[in-house]
Amino acid sequence: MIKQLHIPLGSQHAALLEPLRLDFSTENERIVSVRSDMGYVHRGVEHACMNRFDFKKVPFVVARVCGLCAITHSTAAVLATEQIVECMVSERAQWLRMLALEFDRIHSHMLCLAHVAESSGYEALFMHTMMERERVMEAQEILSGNRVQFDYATLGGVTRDMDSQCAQALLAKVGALKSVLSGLRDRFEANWSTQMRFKGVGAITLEEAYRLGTVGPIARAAGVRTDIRIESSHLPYRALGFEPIVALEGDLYARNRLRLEEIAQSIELIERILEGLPEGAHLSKVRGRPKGEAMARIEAPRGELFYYVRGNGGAIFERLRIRTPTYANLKAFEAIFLGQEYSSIPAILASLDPCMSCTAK
Amino acid sequence: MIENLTLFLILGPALLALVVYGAPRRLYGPLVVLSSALLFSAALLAWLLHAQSVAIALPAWTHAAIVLLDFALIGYFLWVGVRQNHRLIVLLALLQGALLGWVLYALSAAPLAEIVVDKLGATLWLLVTGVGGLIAWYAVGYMRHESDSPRRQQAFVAILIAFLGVMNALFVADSIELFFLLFELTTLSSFILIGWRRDAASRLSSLQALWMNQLGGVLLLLGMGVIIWQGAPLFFSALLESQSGWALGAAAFLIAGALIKGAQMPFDRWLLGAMVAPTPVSAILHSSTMVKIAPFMVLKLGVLLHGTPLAVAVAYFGGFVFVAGAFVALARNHLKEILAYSTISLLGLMVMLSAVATPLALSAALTLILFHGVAKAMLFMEAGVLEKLHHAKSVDEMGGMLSRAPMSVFLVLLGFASITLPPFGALVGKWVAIEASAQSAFLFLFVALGSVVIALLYFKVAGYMLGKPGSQMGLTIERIPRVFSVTTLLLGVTLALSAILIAPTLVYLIVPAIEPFAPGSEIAHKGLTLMLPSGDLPFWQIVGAWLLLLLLPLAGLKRMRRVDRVREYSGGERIEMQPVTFYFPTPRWIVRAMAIIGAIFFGLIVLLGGVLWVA
Amino acid sequence: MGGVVGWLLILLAPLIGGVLYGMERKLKARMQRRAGPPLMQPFYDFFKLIDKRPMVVHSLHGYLGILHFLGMWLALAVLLSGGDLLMVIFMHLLANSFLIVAAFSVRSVYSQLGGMRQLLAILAYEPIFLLAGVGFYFLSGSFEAKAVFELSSAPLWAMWGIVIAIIIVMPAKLKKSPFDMAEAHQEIIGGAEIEYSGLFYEALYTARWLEYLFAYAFIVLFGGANWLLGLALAAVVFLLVTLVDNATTRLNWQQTVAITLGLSLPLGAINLLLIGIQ
Amino acid sequence: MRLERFRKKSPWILHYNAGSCNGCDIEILACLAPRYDVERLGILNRGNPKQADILLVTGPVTHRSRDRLVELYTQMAEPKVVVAVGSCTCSGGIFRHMYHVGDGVDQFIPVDSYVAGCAARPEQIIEGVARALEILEHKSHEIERPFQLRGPLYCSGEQTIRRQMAAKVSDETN
Repeated sequence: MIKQLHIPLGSQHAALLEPLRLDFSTENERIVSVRSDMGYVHRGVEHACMNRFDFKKVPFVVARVCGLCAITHSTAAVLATEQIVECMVSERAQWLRMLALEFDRIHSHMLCLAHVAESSGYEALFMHTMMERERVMEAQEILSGNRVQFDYATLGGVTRDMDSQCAQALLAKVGALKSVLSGLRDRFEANWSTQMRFKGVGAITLEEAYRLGTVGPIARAAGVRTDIRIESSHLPYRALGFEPIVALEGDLYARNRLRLEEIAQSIELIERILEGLPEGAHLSKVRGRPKGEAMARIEAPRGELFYYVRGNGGAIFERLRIRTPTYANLKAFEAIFLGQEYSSIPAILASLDPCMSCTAK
Repeated sequence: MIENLTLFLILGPALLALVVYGAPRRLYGPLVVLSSALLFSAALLAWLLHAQSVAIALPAWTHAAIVLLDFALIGYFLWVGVRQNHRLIVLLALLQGALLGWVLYALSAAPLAEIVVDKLGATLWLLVTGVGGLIAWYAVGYMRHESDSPRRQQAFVAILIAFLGVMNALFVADSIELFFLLFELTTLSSFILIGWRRDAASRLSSLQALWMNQLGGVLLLLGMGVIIWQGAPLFFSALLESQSGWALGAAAFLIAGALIKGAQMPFDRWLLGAMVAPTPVSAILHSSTMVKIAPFMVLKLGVLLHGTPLAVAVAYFGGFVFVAGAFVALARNHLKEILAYSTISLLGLMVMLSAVATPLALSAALTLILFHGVAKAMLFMEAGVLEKLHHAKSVDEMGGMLSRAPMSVFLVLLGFASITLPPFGALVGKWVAIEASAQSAFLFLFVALGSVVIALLYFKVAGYMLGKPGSQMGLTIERIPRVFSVTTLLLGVTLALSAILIAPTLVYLIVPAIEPFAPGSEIAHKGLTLMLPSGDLPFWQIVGAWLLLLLLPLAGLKRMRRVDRVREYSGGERIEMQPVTFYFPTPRWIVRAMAIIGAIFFGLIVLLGGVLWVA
Repeated sequence: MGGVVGWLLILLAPLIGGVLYGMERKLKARMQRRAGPPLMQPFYDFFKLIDKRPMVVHSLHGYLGILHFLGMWLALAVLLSGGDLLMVIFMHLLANSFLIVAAFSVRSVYSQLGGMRQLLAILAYEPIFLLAGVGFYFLSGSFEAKAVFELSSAPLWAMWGIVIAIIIVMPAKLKKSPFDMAEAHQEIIGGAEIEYSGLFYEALYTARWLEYLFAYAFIVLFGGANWLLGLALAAVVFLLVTLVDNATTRLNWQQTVAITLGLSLPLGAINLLLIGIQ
Repeated sequence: MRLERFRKKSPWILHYNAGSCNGCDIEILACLAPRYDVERLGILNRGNPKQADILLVTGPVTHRSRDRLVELYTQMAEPKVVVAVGSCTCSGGIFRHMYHVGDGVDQFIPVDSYVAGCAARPEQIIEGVARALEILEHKSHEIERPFQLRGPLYCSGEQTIRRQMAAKVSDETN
């Protein structure tokens, strides 16, 4: 007789960085259904941005929606707001914003990979990845002055300029990271146990990926060629010239490989940015108050981040709407979980890289 | 003295059964207790007094009675087959009749004794009357919860008691002719008792049990035919003395017949079907006594087999059943089914050890026969208690039984522990088994694998009973009718006491019984220390493990006064949790493959019998 | 072993086991390019755990933890006193059974899953250890550990297959990657030990040390009379297990049982067949 | 032997995210990594309140997570300390007075050590933990109770039943 077990995961759990609750019904350990509850971290940031904070402060407030991808939130908010206020952003500022975004992507992807390793019980790889990740954290500190919440993007440009000495230091950091990347890739891909554990696990098909509206690495790992960096023109990515990376398998293994390749790609982009950085002022003055509505799309580490702002000429936004990548991916989670072993769930969950504080805001 | 006791032990139960059946309602309970006590004291006395084998010749008229009864039984089976429109039963009954007729036709008068009371028989009497008597007593209480009329309840208990006589006779019968009759009588009683509840399921199961056991009877008759063909007397003792090939052939048929009675694969179905019957039936027929005919037969003929390909085939067959039975049991859900399959599995182990037939292996086999009998009877009785008082049959329904029925669960756990953990008898039997089977190639691999799977099985079931659903409640000591608690507790105490006294028990109970078959058993004891040729079990290990296992319930009853109580961790949430354990579905093809492998082994044994006979 | 040395070892077992565990943690950290905790860290943990306010889910659960520790010590004592190897393994099962029963007796999914997985881990390693016991019997003619220590030629050479088989299942026994599903910190947060705290967790913690000592003492047996060789082998296995722990992910229970039984059981059986032929 | 000495040497951590932006959480993770390697101080991340001595809380305590926080806190055995990591955890920070936020951990449970910063740096976190350890060494075994969302604490004789110490995680708060 088949009997279902109920295995709860969360809200506090060793495999979770953020509170979130999943209720699995399993047969033995195979998942047959899942219920999820994601709202534990709701703080009401959108509401606060529409009631309490001046529009100039909003980029700093929305950065606190999520610490992992803080810079993407503030950049997206800034890009949207700049369309409805009087402001001239220099080319250099745009390039610096891209630089910060790419650093953010690397550190986020590496954290995700480390978390996947930890969640699948591969502690040494977690340690290794976290150790290499420190280089990126240092690079971010050199660039902006802080490791995590660095409030770099602001209305009219970026908060700090960069001199050549700083550029050299950054180049050295990414160069060092580049040299260790192949070793990391070996440990993720050439190990018999990771192959057993990751291949064919947590897979999603191309058709499902389309139908469920996935974005970011999850979609790309399943073969969907989507990358907001070349789809939108808010930031001059096209000048850098690159192609989105796509994998076909859609499983955990493919997602890991995709992230590793994107890290390599981001390193390359950083090098190109640092080489071709245009001259100019890093910050320009913002005049007037937001009037009208605008939106911005940006490729956050987890996929498409969408901002919508509407101002009525007052100092406070009339409406601010954030649509985060994890929110778009949530629908696919269930499809991915079903039929998996419970023992794979922490690793799968980590590889989906959910950002609950983004989603719940 | 022994002769009188033997007569009492064989015929007494039938008389006592009549008394019990005819007794007024008020008196029948005490009468059952009294008869059980009488029978057990007789068996104990016989065991104590027994010094050497005693042969008892039966008067000539008994031959006629045996023949008459034989044909009456076969006639009854034929009638059942015709009435139930079951062609197989009709066919087998006709076959049995023809074979029996032929055997009787060719039979020359036999000058030998018909009953030989040896130490093995006397030891098995202890098991039959001790455990069987308790089960009969237990059945008095159990049947009160059935919907039967009082008369029918008394009939049920009376049949159980009468059956003890059949078993007693079976273990000392030297005449194979008599043995066949008794074998057929056990077939009859399992047919009647399995069909006791008279519903559709019972009918089907009882018919299945009937035809399979009839097949066993046919094989017995074939074995007898082989002996007659050679013109040899129809006696076990004569068979054991002849060293020629045909004797092996006959032994192969006899063993094959007994293996069916022991529900070895692929004939495991009938024992499983027996779970539709009232629980005492499972306890007495299908765990502690009747199925033991299989290892008993192999044990008895083991010396004859020793060193032949037949012994190898039987041993590997037993080993296979040990693992396969345990594996199949993993997927089962009804407690009684699980117990039944683990019985089949352990019977396989006993058959295997009996076939190995070294003194050590035979000692291990007998140890297992005895202690498994006690433990399994207790487990089945507890399954009955859980079924009747707590309305839980399947393991799923037993979730968190601990908080409702701590006493029953404790005894079930004790039963499980006694089969899987040191220092209990059955485990020591298994230990001796490995030490014994290590000498003969790879048999111990079966023992190793099988015992681990059995441990997995039992702890899985234990897990269900322990896991508490719902809110955290204290234990409520349940009220159990005294019949249930006394009978099961007696068995539990037996298990616990024999565990600490395992060394003397083995030396004084098992070794003398085995000695006549395989002299030179090297089991010895010094105080509580058990000494085997290949390794000792010092007293401190026995006492240590015993204390640990018994310290646990005692300490568990005492509440820790100065320690805080806290809620279980559940990620900060508060959830109502249902106990969980895995289930291990056995794919259909594996079950089929196991049946086929069993059938091949079985066919091989019969074939070897044929070949050896011809050669 | 046996004799005074054996009993001394038995008495000091938790001490030695603690140091062994400390060494393992240190070594693991060094392999991950970390400084790692001090060698005596397990003992610091030990004293801290004594000091915690005692807390149980229900008293039986607490007792079972202590019984697990005592049982483990008993199993170790049987081994170190030169007792019967099969009984050693059964005693070890006895010790583990307390933990499994405890795991099932609380209202926590993780604990019960842990108990179930612990059972499966036993299914994975126990037959191999029994196999080893029989292998020793083939060589020494006795099941006693004492007799193994009198073998002049190290059993290691004859029992190569069984040694490899034991090394394969060693992670399952010590709850190390890739076969540490029974503990699985990221899934079931320690499994059977999840509900223990303070003094009672300490019983499990020290039982873990004894388990280490138990496993490696079993390995020392393969050196026979040449106990230096045995110790060297144990050291190699120690390194190897730690290395593998640091280089693999955790596999799920189906994979664990399939690999351990599918790989090591035939290997050990073939080895035994060869010994039997000789 | 003074057992209190050893509290400092083997602090085990439970980390709970009570609505943080993840910034501090990833820095706590970074503490475990080889660069900062807190295990050399005996610190282990247990992920289990029953075996933890230090509760590292991040986040301003959202309404959904507050009773979970209290529940976890009450499941920790005394002596225990709480470290509030990050500005918003100390006081609500930028989230202060937002409608779904509880303005800091010390509104709910006693906090022993505050680590400011948005996000708090690994060095700061380690320092905060070290400060908390000084306090831990001098704590008694008395039961510490949450300020809010407090359930009853039953005592029968010498035995304390702390099952209801935290108020129920109820459907209304969901």
